[in-house]
Amino acid sequence: MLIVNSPVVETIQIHENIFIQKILSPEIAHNSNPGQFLNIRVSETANPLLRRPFSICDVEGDNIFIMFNVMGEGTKILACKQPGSSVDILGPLGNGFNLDDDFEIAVIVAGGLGSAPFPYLTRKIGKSKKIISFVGGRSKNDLITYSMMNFLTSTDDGSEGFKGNVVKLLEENRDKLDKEKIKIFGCGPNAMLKSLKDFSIKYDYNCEISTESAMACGFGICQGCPIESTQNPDKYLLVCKDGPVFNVKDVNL
Amino acid sequence: MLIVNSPVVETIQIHENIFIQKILSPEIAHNSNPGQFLNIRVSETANPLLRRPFSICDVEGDNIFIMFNVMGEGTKILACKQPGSSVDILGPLGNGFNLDDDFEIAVIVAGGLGSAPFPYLTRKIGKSKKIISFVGGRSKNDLITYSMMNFLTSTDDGSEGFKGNVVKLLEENRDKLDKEKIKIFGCGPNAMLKSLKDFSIKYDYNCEISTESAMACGFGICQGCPIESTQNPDKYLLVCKDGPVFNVKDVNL
Amino acid sequence: MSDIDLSVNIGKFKLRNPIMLASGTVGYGNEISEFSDLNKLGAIVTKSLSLKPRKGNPPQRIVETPSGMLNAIGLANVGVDIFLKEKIPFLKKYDVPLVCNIAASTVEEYVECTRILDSEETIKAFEINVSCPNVKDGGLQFGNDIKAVGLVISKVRAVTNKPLIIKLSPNVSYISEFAQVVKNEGGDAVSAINTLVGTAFNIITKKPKLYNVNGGLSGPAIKPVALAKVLEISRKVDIPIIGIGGIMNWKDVIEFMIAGASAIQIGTLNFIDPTAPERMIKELEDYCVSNQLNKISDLTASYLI
Amino acid sequence: MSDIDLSVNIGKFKLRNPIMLASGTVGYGNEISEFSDLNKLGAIVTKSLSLKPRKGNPPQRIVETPSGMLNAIGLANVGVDIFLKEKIPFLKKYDVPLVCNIAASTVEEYVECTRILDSEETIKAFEINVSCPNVKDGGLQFGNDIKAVGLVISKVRAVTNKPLIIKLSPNVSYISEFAQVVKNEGGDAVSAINTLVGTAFNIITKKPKLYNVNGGLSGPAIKPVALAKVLEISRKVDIPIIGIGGIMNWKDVIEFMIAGASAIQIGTLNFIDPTAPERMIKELEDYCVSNQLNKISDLTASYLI
Ligand SMILES: Cc1cc2nc3c(=O)[nH]c(=O)nc-3n(C[C@H](O)[C@H](O)[C@H](O)COP(=O)(O)OP(=O)(O)OC[C@H]3O[C@@H](n4cnc5c(N)ncnc54)[C@H](O)[C@@H]3O)c2cc1C
Ligand SMILES: Cc1cc2nc3c(=O)[nH]c(=O)nc-3n(C[C@H](O)[C@H](O)[C@H](O)COP(=O)(O)OP(=O)(O)OC[C@H]3O[C@@H](n4cnc5c(N)ncnc54)[C@H](O)[C@@H]3O)c2cc1C
Ligand SMILES: Cc1cc2nc3c(=O)[nH]c(=O)nc-3n(C[C@H](O)[C@H](O)[C@H](O)COP(=O)(O)O)c2cc1C
Ligand SMILES: Cc1cc2nc3c(=O)[nH]c(=O)nc-3n(C[C@H](O)[C@H](O)[C@H](O)COP(=O)(O)O)c2cc1C
Ligand code: FES
Ligand code: FES
Repeated sequence: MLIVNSPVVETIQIHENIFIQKILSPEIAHNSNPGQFLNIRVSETANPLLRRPFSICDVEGDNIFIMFNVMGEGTKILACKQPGSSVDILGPLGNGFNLDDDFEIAVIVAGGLGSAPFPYLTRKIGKSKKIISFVGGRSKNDLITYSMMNFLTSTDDGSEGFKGNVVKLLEENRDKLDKEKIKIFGCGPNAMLKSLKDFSIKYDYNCEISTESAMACGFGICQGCPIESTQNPDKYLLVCKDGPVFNVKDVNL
Repeated sequence: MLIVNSPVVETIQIHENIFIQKILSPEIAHNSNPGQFLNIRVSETANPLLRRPFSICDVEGDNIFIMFNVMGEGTKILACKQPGSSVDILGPLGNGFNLDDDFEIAVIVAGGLGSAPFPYLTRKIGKSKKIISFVGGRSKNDLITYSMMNFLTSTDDGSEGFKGNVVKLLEENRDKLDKEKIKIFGCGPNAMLKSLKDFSIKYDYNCEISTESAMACGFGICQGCPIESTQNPDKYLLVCKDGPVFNVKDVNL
Repeated sequence: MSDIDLSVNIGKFKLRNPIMLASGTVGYGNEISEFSDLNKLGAIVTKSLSLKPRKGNPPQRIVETPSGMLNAIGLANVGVDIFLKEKIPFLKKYDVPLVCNIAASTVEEYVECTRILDSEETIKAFEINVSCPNVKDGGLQFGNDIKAVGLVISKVRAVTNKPLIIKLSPNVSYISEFAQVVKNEGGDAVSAINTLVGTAFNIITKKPKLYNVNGGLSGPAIKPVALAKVLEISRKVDIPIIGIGGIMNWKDVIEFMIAGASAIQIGTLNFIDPTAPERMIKELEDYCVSNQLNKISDLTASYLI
Repeated sequence: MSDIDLSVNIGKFKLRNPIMLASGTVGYGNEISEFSDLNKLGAIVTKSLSLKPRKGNPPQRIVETPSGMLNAIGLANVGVDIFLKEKIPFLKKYDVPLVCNIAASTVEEYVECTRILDSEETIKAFEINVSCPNVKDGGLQFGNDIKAVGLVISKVRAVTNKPLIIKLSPNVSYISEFAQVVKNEGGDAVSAINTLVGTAFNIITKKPKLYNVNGGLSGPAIKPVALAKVLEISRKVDIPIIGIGGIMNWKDVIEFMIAGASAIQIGTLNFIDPTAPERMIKELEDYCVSNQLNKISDLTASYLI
């Protein structure tokens, strides 16, 4: 965990409302894993007050990338940052995806902006394993396949790819998924994670998901980000510290 | 009184901490007088919340100019505004200097940033009357003579010009000031305005000063900017609406 | 023409829409009329009026704080007589309900002010300010004394049949207890909230920044507190509520209505953007259209808890 | 080495400097130790501890507001036993005064917690939280009931000789009345303030954003209110005050001390910049040097009113 003021290298708009920001931050770049996140202070003023959490989207040499959509004030300020300005980064935070499990094929399942952590995961896995990606969105314009490899798409309105949600698409392609060899990596809206969980449990797949929560600190001191544990109902897990990546079996969504 | 979102044309640093900002705002440029001010919203967020008042420093065609030093958050944001960004202006506000009085020589007395309204006054008077300016500052670096004509300077530490305050400098030059023909225009810190008032009353000069006050609205609805009236002790005058320019005899400083 | 119904009832007081301008943030209406068409607004509330003119506090009266401001104006106002003579004529020209806000140091003064103003038909309702934190010589600290508040209401109620709104102080343990007293004594509605007591120091001079030492905190900083007070009243007392505190845009208006408000007042925002109130009316209409809401008043207390 | 004296006394509780970390904003110290050298700090206050572990409220627990945040954690904590077993060993390694904050639903639980913790010598003082607004099943609403607060203090006082600090609620009419009770019942100091009650609604779902409905407002938004409460206590009651509320930098620390605080606590800022507390100590020293102030404690209640 570090706090570093890091220069913005460039901010690129890749979709209507979606930006990729490249930030020079060697210390963080060299010490992070796919699935971890950063808590970014976008302004020194009292408003917006809190840092904003973003998945590490990719790492390339000394640079890190984040991918975000403009939701409110924080992301609006971020989207306006041009080379010459900087962001204050706290990170890397949380636990990333576990790549040490015994699997041969990585199955990526992303809904909407849930694509954010996967360029880095894809890069880390590299040629060591096969990757199949399933990318879903409400409609054609919401499909984010930035840096994804070997992907199939689905849209709720059928404007591109399979018509239906991304977990349905996954189910349609279950013949490609040999239970013994694959591991599923999921990220997306809560409803999608829920059906991904049902799917993985139903067919007994090894599956990790990246979760979200409102956060104040991002590193375990505020208790602001509880998530129900399946192991111990007397105690919440913390998304920021125990997650954001969990095995689907460990959390109640 | 208008509210106009106006593009910043350029922001120039003229001294260590002092900036001139050129803003394209035809409606305001064509309807303002020297001594009036603008109330500027520097950001759309809730912090800084209130507008910031600035004298109209100059007007040139469709452009207005403000001169400011970086005091706190508001002026810091303002100083960073580059061409392409804009400011939200409420103005022109208040009563400017009265140029219809019977005088032949305009005597400008400015302390520190009190120089702000005088480029415009100087321009408006133009060749119609003679102008003598007295400009004071704590030290050489605080002397602001931007667009001033025919000026003498003073510094508290003697690093440039007369050593002493600007009202002392004025007194030193009283032989140049023919009571019947001159009108004094003063702006600067409260202590300076006080001694300028004493000076003008002592020698019975016609003198107008531009005053300051903490403000919320700038146009008379908050009652936040009282100044003691000499005429009517039962009621405050409002700096924003009844001023900011007052005849020195009308207000208690 | 859309057939959205923006009108709201605050008890027997009917407004064409829920947007009111708050006391002390519009003077007596003339300056703001340059920016907003008064005829479109729900209502205007005057600066607090007292029996005699009040000079108010010496400067400094205003301090900015994070997402808020402190004011200690000290109820500077022209007094009821000059108000009737010099300010009413301007307001008569408009077709906007006028609410007279009254502040006083004694029960008798409240009654006397109300009595004098009651016969002026331009005045459509009274808002009794029992909650101004910024007057040193203010006799009783009415706002925090539940018996005094009850007494003021019953006495004022006796001299007017116009809608009687009581503006409550947030600086108490349980604001709903005060709202209950308003109901018991025959008040028609409550306004919540007035400003929070706050202060600020100049760390160089060690003096308070405000001459009055304490001031009233307003602006977006207090919105969460104001919403909680409105909700508290709404859940405990059956009385119409006018929501006030930090409203900056139409979304905030909706939020206050959901939390229990029948109408709302805009305060500090008038200083920053006096064109906002009129614009918000249009935005509320758009909201209703896109949410297929025919009557905006259906939002009041629509919280799902 | 400068010979500036940054030490302060909170009654009999002596700190090397006035910078304390506030309850609920540092967990039990381990995470923050990666950013600030705990040994440099004035003191650390634990998350509120209860007799049994508490799970806390379901999500959502956090909402950002203008220059502030609402939290409704619901006193999630490990309970006194696990605290002693699992958390104290880490804290023992540091030479920083540890203050145990205690929250309970009954007088007996307060006493029992204090009794259990009292024998642990790493714990240098107690802070009794009678003011948490975020627990639904919390039995008494102690913070707003002056008799209950008095009772808690006298009973807890009877079982410990360590410095006893009472953390007061700002959600009352007159906080100084509570401070007076603390003094009367033998408490050593007060902490002011805990969070303000606030709420926020999701205007699409019409549900409160927080599962608990209400939350506690903290951060710079509340600083003016906190300063006014500290000043009120300072002017009315002769008891040491720990100032809390929206402190973001060393200037805010000075402002709280001028207003009456002997020490201060940093809360929300820890989430945003956990390196700030350590840095502030240096900045306070610089302030003293450039203002020729030998003892920072001379600032306490140095207001000129
Ligand atoms: C672990 C984690 C990783 C994330 N990764 C990404 C990412 O890679 N790309 C991306 O675009 N977004 C990501 N998000 C969501 C992102 O943090 C929010 O979109 C962002 O904070 C919105 O800020 P804002 O000021 O623009 O919006 P506002 O709506 O103004 O935010 C207000 C408050 O709500 C919180 N908030 C709002 N939406 C969310 C959300 N979905 N999750 C958590 N908190 C929220 C903010 O932190 C802030 O405190 C992530 C969230 C978490 C918890
Ligand atoms: C009529 C008038 C004309 C002015 N003209 C100029 C000018 O031409 N150039 C210039 O540099 N400054 C001028 N000022 C002062 C200028 O408004 C302040 O320097 C500026 O508001 C500081 O804002 P900030 O956010 O940078 O500082 P902050 O200190 O963060 O400001 C905080 C608050 O205090 C108020 N404030 C701070 N200083 C002053 C002050 N001296 N007078 C009034 N309010 C203050 C601000 O409006 C704001 O609400 C003028 C003030 C008035 C009233
Ligand atoms: C400068 C100023 C003056 C005010 N004067 C009065 C007043 O005279 N009477 C009154 O009842 N409320 C007065 N108020 C309180 C407002 O009407 C309103 O209750 C409060 O500001 C909260 O709303 P806001 O956050 O939208 O400003 C005043 C507020 C401000 C900022
Ligand atoms: C997330 C969070 C959790 C808190 N938990 C506690 C707590 O357990 N006990 C307590 O006495 N105060 C608690 N507080 C209140 C703080 O200690 C402090 O009084 C308050 O936040 C005001 O200070 P600040 O504005 O600097 O944050 C909590 C505050 C926050 C923001
Ligand atoms: S965000 Fe603070 S503990 Fe998780
Ligand atoms: S600044 Fe509002 S009345 Fe003058």
